[in-house]
Amino acid sequence: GNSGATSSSAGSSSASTSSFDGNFVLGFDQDFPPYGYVGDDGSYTGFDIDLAQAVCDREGWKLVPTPISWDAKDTLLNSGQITCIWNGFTIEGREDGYAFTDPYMENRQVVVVPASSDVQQLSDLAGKNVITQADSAALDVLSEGGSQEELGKSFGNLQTIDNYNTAFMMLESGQVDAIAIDYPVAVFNIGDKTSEFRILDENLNSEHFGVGFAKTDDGAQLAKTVEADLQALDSEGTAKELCEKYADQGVSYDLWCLPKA
Amino acid sequence: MDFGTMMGMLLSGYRISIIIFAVTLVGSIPLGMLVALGRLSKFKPLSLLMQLFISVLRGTPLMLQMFAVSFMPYYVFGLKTDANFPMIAVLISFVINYAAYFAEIYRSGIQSIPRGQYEAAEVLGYSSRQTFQRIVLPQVVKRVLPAMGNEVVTLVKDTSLAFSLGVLEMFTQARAIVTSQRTMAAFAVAALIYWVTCLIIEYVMRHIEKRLDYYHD
Amino acid sequence: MDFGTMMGMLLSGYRISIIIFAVTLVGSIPLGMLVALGRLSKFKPLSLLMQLFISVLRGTPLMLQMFAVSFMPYYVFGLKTDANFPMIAVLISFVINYAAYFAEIYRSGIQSIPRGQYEAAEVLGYSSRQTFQRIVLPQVVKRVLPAMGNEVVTLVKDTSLAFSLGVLEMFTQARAIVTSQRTMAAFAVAALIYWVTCLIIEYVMRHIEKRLDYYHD
Amino acid sequence: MTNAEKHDARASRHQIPVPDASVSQILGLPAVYVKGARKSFSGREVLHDVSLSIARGEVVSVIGPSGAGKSTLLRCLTLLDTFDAGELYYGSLRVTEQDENGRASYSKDASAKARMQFGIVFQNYNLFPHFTVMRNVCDAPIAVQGRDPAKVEEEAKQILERLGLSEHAEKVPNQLSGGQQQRVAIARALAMHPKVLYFDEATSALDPRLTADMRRIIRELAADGMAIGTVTHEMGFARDVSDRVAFLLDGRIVEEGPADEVMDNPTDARVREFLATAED
Amino acid sequence: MTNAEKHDARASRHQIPVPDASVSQILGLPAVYVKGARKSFSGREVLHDVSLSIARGEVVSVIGPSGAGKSTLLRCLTLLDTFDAGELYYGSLRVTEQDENGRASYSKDASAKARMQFGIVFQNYNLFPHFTVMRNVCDAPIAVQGRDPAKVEEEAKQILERLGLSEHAEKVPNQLSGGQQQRVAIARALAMHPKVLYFDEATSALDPRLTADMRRIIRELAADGMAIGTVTHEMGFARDVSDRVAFLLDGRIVEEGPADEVMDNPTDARVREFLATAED
Ligand SMILES: Nc1ncnc2c1ncn2[C@@H]1O[C@H](COP(=O)(O)OP(=O)(O)OP(=O)(O)O)[C@@H](O)[C@H]1O
Ligand SMILES: Nc1ncnc2c1ncn2[C@@H]1O[C@H](COP(=O)(O)OP(=O)(O)OP(=O)(O)O)[C@@H](O)[C@H]1O
Ligand SMILES: [Mg+2]
Ligand SMILES: [Mg+2]
Repeated sequence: GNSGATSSSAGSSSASTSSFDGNFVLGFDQDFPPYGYVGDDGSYTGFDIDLAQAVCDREGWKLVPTPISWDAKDTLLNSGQITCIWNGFTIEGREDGYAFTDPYMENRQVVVVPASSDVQQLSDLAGKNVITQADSAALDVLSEGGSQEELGKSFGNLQTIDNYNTAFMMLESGQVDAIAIDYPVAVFNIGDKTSEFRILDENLNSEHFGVGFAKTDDGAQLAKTVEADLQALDSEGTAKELCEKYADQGVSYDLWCLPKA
Repeated sequence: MDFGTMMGMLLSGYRISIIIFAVTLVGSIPLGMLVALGRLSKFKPLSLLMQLFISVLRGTPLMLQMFAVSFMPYYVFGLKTDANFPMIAVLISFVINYAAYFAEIYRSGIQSIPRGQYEAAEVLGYSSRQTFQRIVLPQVVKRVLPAMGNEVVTLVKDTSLAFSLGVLEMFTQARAIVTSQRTMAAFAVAALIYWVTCLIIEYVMRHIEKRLDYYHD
Repeated sequence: MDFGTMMGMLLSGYRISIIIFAVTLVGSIPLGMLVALGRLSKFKPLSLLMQLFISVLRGTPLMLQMFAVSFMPYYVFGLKTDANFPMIAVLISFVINYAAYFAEIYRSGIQSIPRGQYEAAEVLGYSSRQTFQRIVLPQVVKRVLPAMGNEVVTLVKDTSLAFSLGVLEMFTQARAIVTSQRTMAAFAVAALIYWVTCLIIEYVMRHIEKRLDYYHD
Repeated sequence: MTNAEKHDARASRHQIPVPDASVSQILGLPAVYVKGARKSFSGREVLHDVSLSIARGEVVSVIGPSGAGKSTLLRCLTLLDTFDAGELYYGSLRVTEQDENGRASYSKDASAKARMQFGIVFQNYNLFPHFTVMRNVCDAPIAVQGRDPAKVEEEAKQILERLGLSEHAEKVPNQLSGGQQQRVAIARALAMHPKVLYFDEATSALDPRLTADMRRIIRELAADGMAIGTVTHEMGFARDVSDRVAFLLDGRIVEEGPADEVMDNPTDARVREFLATAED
Repeated sequence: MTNAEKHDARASRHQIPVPDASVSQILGLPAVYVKGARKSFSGREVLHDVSLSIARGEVVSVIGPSGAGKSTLLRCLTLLDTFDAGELYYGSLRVTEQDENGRASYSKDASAKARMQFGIVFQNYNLFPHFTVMRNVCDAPIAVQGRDPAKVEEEAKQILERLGLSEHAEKVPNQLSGGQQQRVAIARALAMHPKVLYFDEATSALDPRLTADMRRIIRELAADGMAIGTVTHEMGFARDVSDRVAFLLDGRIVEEGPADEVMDNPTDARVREFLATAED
């Protein structure tokens, strides 16, 4: 990399590195609404994808949203097949592995139970079967070394699944008692079935989303560029607009946390 | 994560994989034979039913079959199921699915027994059942062994599909380690464990093949 | 999402699935035969090598084989690969993997041809190559057809593994729709498409079986 | 047609008692009796109106040129194939019924009962390749007839001894020579104590000494009351072993009678011609 | 040992010129010649020091009781199995070399050359089930010998005609009767123009007329200079068709000589006994 990469302030210059050719390949898990998923028209949509589109518009990049297999995300990033992971991507616990932007969004992990459940607060979960997505932030929080390790240990069983859709079916049919999940994802999946599911008032934790790039000089430089663009989008009000667009899916501008430029 | 922890996780998953593997074999090997016999039955409706069974179970993804088994009781019959049910659903789905594959292999084996064998048995007065058990089956075993080998080896790895219902077998453990540790090492170890398992299977198969080598036709 | 959009997505994924399916068959059917012949070769090193090849490729998950093929150029040779490479890696992995399975089926078929056929050919002076092409192979085709049916039908569904390298085949499309639409409808449609595909395969297989029914031994 | 007349004349020389339900309990019925049998393969009739019977204690050989339909007749008699038309009796047991179209129909029950009455030694033996010689011989008597295993084995040993197979009792068929395999097939059939025993090419793999043995064994079995039917192309053997010979030509029995009579003085010109070439 | 002496005496009556590299171009060598051949199956020797030759134009039959080793000898002569020890020549072509342990070793090249010189009709035919009769006969001459397809087919038609198979040319083997299948096997071998033709049980599935035809055909082939080796248990056929007969007993040739001589006046007591049972 070179030292002239502090172009973050202007927000109009593109990264001038050899490996980045202006195709902004955004790796995401398409099973992760509302951040990235398949819209009703069949094209990729979601809060993070719209946000990335706005960044690319500013930079004159071409956005290439690329669904990836979560197993391959690091390999893809390191080998340059994707430019970044931008997908409700939790920073906490991953600081060492990626070149992150500053956190732009606060997120919280919550617990969903059936409306009729006798579980009212986190402590009621003792001895219950709780499920969460494999390699999710919620899982990190509840397992060894996480901030809710003790709670996790009190569960009867902490299971994982590859897809929250299945988790909700399991919850509905009685195979699990609760789901630990990102708040917006919970809202999305509950949809209009608010009479059947209930989100506990008590949060598991709060954490932050960032955009993850490869931990290289190029990656760090791109992270700075994107970070500056996000700040610009915030100041022009685009960020707020997008939050409102996805408000019914649990996104809220209250959670926007990127420090102003 | 140190190597010991990793191996601990993988082996705990391996235990589940092996249970699925073993139960599937024990269940589907005989069930497949019944399906094959139904398929070859001269009673047309039974034969067609079995043909449909085989076609649907081979023709649709095992993962979806697992979903169907797991969620049918609740969504179709309104019955609540419990935390043990996913594993049961996995086992039921695997047994039924593999029975369909095995049935096709058995069918080809049964059909490959020379007509003369059936004729000799018929004239000697063996009932169909006796002909099958004493004359046909032992010879079929020898003939289908290699094709069975393929399916059994596939089964070892198909156990990873159990994760779709939240059952944590070895591959899912490996995947969890890979994503959290950001290296493919756990996958490599898992692959090795799979391979060793398959080597054992191959060894057993070869051993049976040799034992049946005392005759040829 | 309306039904048309969903079908559009599924069918675009189906196109990819079919490409993987077709390329795999076209590549692995002959390659598997070469592997089987190597496996049966009297030249021990070749035979052992092919045995190892078959064992490793059957014994480890196809997904990991795809990872290996896909990331090898970069991680081992430092070569950057481009956006088309994942599909190429998928195709290479599938062809090699299925060749191993087919090889085992061929082997059993070749070994089941009665010794008398080889002896007659030997005395008539056929070269090994001619014996194979004119006498053995046509009879093997008839014998392995049912076992091949199992593998071909498995292949249709295995195309879903291509997603591990980001190749969007039908099943991944279905999963994405299921996630965003919160209903299993897309899975049901995908299952139906798979099943119809398998029905077509079964039909073709039965047709070939019938054509080969002009003789029996 | 002259040939048909001659045939009829010849047949009447050996009038067969026609079985009848009302006399089904009477002894002296032929052990097997077929009348007016027809059989076609894909439209081509290979058996035309064939009638034949074998009495208890009688040895009957069907001879005739290749492709005449001998094996087909035998397959139908052993219920491995079905006559298209005709009546088939085993003793008093009626195996075929005539349906409304004049075609033969077989009842499961009668077929099963009939099968307990006959045995056959196949031309290509059809031994069970996965059983030892001993097991090939003993399995059916034990499993099908429910006889005492120890006694069956004892008897099997005697049969094998008699057929010169004692030292091969624990081999599997593919370790045996052709003649040895054929003798195992004979042993297997004998162990079932059949009332009628058929041979398809009784001696095709036997050397002269074993052929002589076979002739002796067949005569002994007949003397004990067994009915024996053989299909053979060895005229010498047919003449020596048979009480009666039926000459099958293009799916018709064109000549039938005592072995010496038919073979020394055939009335049918084609039979004469056939036997002449066989002797020169 | 008296038997061995007798055997030697008999053999010397028909002195065979021992092939030798220096005279390999000289005509008059036997078409096939084997000396001192041995063969064991899992430790049990089933051929002990067997020597035999067949000259061009000569018909030689190997006879003997079941299990004597006739098929084994034939398998080794046709290179389907290997002698453990002994020398094997086809004309001037030496097929086996003796290795340092006195065991026979086969070179690939010589074996391949030898195979072009002989044909065999297998006891169980081994027809190619997926080929029609015509293709069974024509495939090898076209594919192996590279002959002109049209001419081969023309010739095949004649051979089939001669063997009475014309109407079956387009059938596949499993649609044929036993005798028909055997004749197809004969046609297949003849189409290759072998110098030596072997038959394992030449007539096992043939009726007397076809047996007579077979005898005539074999004699004609021999008259054209072909060497014919047969293994048979039909003494009549052996005597009629053969110039010379070798009697194999327990893996030894105990008697050998002109057919009439051996069969009418066997010197070996066991042969006498064997032939006696065959005749009574
Ligand atoms: N499955 C079949 N399909 C068509 N034709 C057949 C079939 N089986 C037999 N045939 C024909 O029926 C005729 C009678 O055959 P069969 O086997 O009864 O003759 P055979 O008298 O036993 O002759 P051989 O002495 O050669 O064994 C033959 O012309 C034969 O080709
Ligand atoms: N593969 C084998 N393994 C063991 N023993 C064998 C094998 N093949 C043949 N034998 C034995 O070798 C001996 C000679 O067998 P062979 O088949 O040569 O006899 P044959 O003279 O052809 O008899 P036949 O007239 O009955 O065909 C027999 O005792 C037989 O049991
Ligand atoms: Mg016949
Ligand atoms: Mg033999």
